[in-house]
Amino acid sequence: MNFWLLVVVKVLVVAGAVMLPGALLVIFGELKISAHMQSRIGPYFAGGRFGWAQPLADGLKFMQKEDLVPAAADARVYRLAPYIVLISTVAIYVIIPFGPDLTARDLDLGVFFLLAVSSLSTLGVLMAGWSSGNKYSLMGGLRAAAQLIAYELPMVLAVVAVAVQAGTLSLGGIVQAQAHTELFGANIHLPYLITGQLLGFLIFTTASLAELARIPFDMPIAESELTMGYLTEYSGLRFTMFFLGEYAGMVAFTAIAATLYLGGWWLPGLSPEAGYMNVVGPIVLVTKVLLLSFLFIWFRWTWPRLREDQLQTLAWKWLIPLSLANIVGTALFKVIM
Amino acid sequence: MTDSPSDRPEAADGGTARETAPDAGSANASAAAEIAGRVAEQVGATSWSADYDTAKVYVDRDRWVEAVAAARDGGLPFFSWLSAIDWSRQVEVGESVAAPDDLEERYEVMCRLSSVTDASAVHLVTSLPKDDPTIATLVPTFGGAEWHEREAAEMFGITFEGHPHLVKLYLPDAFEGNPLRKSFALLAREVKPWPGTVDVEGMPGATGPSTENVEAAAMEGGEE
Amino acid sequence: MTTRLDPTVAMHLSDAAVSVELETPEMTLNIGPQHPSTHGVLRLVAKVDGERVDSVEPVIGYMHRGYEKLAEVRTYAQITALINRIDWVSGFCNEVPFVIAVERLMGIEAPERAQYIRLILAEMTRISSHLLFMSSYPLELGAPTPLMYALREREHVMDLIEGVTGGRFHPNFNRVGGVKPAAGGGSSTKKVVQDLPSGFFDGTRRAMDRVDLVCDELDTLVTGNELFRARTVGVGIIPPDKALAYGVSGPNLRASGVGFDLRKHEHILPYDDIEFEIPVGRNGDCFDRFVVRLQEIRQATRIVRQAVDRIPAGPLQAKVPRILKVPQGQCYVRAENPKGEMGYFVVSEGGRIPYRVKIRSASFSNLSILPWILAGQLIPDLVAIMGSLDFVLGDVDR
Amino acid sequence: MTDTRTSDRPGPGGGSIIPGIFKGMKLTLKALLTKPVTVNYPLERETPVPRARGVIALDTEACTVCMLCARECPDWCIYIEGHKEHVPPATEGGRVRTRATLDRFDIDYALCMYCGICVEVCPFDALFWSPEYEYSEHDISGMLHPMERLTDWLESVPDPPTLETS
Repeated sequence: MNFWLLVVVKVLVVAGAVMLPGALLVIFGELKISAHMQSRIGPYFAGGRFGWAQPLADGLKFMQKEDLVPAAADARVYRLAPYIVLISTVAIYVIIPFGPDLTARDLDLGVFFLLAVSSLSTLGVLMAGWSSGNKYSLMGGLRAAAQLIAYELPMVLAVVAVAVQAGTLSLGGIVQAQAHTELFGANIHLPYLITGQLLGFLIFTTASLAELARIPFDMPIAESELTMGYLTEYSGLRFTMFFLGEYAGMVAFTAIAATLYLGGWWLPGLSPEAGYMNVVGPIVLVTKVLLLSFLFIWFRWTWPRLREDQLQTLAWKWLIPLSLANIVGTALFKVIM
Repeated sequence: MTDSPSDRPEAADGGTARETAPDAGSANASAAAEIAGRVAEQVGATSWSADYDTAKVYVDRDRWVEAVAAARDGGLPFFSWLSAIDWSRQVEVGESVAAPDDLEERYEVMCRLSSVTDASAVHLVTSLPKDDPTIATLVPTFGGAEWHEREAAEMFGITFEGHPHLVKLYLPDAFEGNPLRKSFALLAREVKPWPGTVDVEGMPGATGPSTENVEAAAMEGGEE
Repeated sequence: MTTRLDPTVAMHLSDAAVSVELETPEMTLNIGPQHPSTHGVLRLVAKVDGERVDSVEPVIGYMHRGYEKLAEVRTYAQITALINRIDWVSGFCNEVPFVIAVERLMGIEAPERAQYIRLILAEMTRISSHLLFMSSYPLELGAPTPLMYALREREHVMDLIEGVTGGRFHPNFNRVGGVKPAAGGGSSTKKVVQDLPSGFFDGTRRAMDRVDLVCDELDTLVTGNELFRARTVGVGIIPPDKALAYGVSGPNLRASGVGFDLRKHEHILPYDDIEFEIPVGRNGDCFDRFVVRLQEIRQATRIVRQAVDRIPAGPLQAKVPRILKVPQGQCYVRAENPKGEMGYFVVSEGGRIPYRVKIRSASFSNLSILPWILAGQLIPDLVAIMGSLDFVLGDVDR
Repeated sequence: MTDTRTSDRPGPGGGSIIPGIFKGMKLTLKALLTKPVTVNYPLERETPVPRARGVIALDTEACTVCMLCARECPDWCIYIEGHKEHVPPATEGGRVRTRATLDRFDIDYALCMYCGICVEVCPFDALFWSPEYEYSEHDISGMLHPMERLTDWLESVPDPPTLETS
């Protein structure tokens, strides 16, 4: 098959069959879980039972709305920004392994690709904030940029430790490595969360909360301060793209966290080589993704947000030293065991 | 001594309290009189009163700022509010004064200070003539006076000399007039007639269906 | 070829490069009149340098309805209906000082049962107002869930207020000489007495238990949360002397360590018969302002429970002439509104309508400290401080 | 007066090793597992309390067109017109009595502020509060309820609540 055709098909499959349903599911989960956490019912009518079609209905509604471009906006940049954010998120999906053979593209430098691509969204956010021609948007964009840069570092450092322990940069390889963990000569086939990377996991989750701009790190959009920050001026389909990108990003980051620390598509007790893992694997991974997403939703609806300077303090004074220590610890651990 | 308007008790020597509210809280009333007397002495007031549990101390316009500062330092540190009353013979809407002929037209500016350890509180009152409604600002004495003075300025047209930012507070910049002056008519009451003036009984000789009906009914009644 | 520099010179040069002031022009940021954290239509013209606020000029008046002028063309009964809209989240508390001022001018005292009903409903209003603050303040800091918990229990309190007065926000239940004695009945087509409806006492006790429970929940969810503390402790400190000079009153003043509560000093309602404490803060920061209000809710439930136990039987209304004419006189009565000192200076010239009514509303003075306190703060703190002052725009603009 | 200094209070997390942020999470999890309290409005309805001030009902039979309500209304939102009718004497040779009859009794709910003064001042018990609340309109002119509509509300006026005995 033609190479480019294959690329297009793969992207469409990843975006249509994985990302979109995943994002919609998490959006629905957020609506429903937040409601019940607040003693409310939440969506009720759309789709008949439980309001299951609410995210779809919302999406359809947004598509019908006028696509406004403010007069003061830099129209070209303003129009482009949502695509950048969405594309950078879709690109992450390409390397997520759903089973031993279920990866759109198992890159040897998967982790490197992931970190490179995920920071692309920063660019989109900054473009959106700057081009809107709105002071709130500008401040939101700047906050987002400062925040994403600050948290890129601990995230990279946390992932480095995993790469050190696994001895590979390929995500599929990392899953395999977890399935074959050996500690002190004994076969302890457990995910890295238990075998040495607990601290790394905490750092990675914190950093991904910040990357996703979710509470307690949602200052870039902080509704009560910046009235949704860089999203202020967006409407219609372009807003939907940001919205979808946010939740698709959440699915992507939880999937990466699950792959790096929780064994990805593999569960202790299952054979990582068996053919049935191509069926069971996706289910296992999706379950882990949903559990982590639930955790993120749970945080969001319980905690208030931090302040911009407190966030920077947390990143530079705590997370980065800790993640450096984590690398050293992992390296020593690797040598000893 | 300032002018002594009709509703104010004349102070012979230092001040006397007029008879207070008939029965409600007469214990409080005497407490109010005590505070008023004490503050009047502190600030060197011309007279004071304590009607209806409301201690009022009257000071000269020239001594306004130093009187307020003296009262503050004398144990009333809490700045409650500052406002004014327009005493006017001519009232455009609403209630007129009871005895317009005895009334001396003036603006009364008052400022309420209170203690934060007990119930004592006092209104410091001064009078401004209608043709020269200016008074020194209290902003250096109490930071909180800034907004209250801006409000009084736009509502009554009083000028607070030395105020750092005497612009309109509530009203739009282009608004003309001083709404709380008695000469300011209330538009809402001008455009719509009061329903109470309409009476059921038709005026004799007036045309209209209701009158005819009444007459027709009267005719029928007479025949039977 | 590179030129070698003397190491000390190189160091000085690099220092100089770093310490060049980054020139950032000041930006004017209009916060409001339509902004989620301004609680209505308040506008702040802020001069900001990045995230730092250099100066703030509040612009108010978007909600100005001119109550003082309106009161000059209305009868006393009509004014009572109007003034519970000043601070619309604590409507009942707005009515009390006004009717008491008129009662004093007329030399009437309300019967004891009416006074107790006033006290119970005023404290319930305080609970509902504070619960609204408990809900909106964490929301401003980004936590949306306490809102629902607080409103969930507030609903029970509102139901009780509505059961007695017929209105949830605007009770219009106080009358000169007592409380609303009778109104149009049902199919009986007779005026019926508006005494407490049956089940009120039990319902009140149950609601107070629920309010206490939600206070514990809020304690866990909000005050016990390290993130909340990080946002509020030491932020927006109002020293006591500034608070007094700006006329800041109520919980905001008490959070600054001044234990002044008009319920203890002004004997307009029978608070003397009831045991309660006045929560006082120490630092005057946002956290203290929050906790003082939380503790005040607990004290208010305590007051309501006691008042319900000892409410006497008797008439609801003192003898009052049918056409209300108030003798000539001037009277100021203040009361502890949930937001602070609420007072009415009623000037009567002897007719059916007052000559002048000066309304002293708490939020107006509480908000007037904004330019002083916001200068030099960060934008997120601006939101935190503004929210912690707990103002209602209707109470600011009147 | 007791001085309960607030800042010295240890937070709920102060005494224990579990940070307060996780205690809050326990609370939200508990709420997630308990039944919501929402009343699903168009499907479920709360019954308003009998005293609820929903809409004003008019009993035209009792009204004597005395205009008291219109005069006392703070918003001047009641419009009344009427005329006097002479009622024939009940017995032969009796006096001719006059009776006031309503021609118009409109309440403009766009202006009304639901204070209830009119109901209270009515000396002939012609006005009642009904707790009915579903009468919103697409057009503001629809908020002016004419006499017929006000009379229709009469059916929904509930019995007054029984009183607390104390």
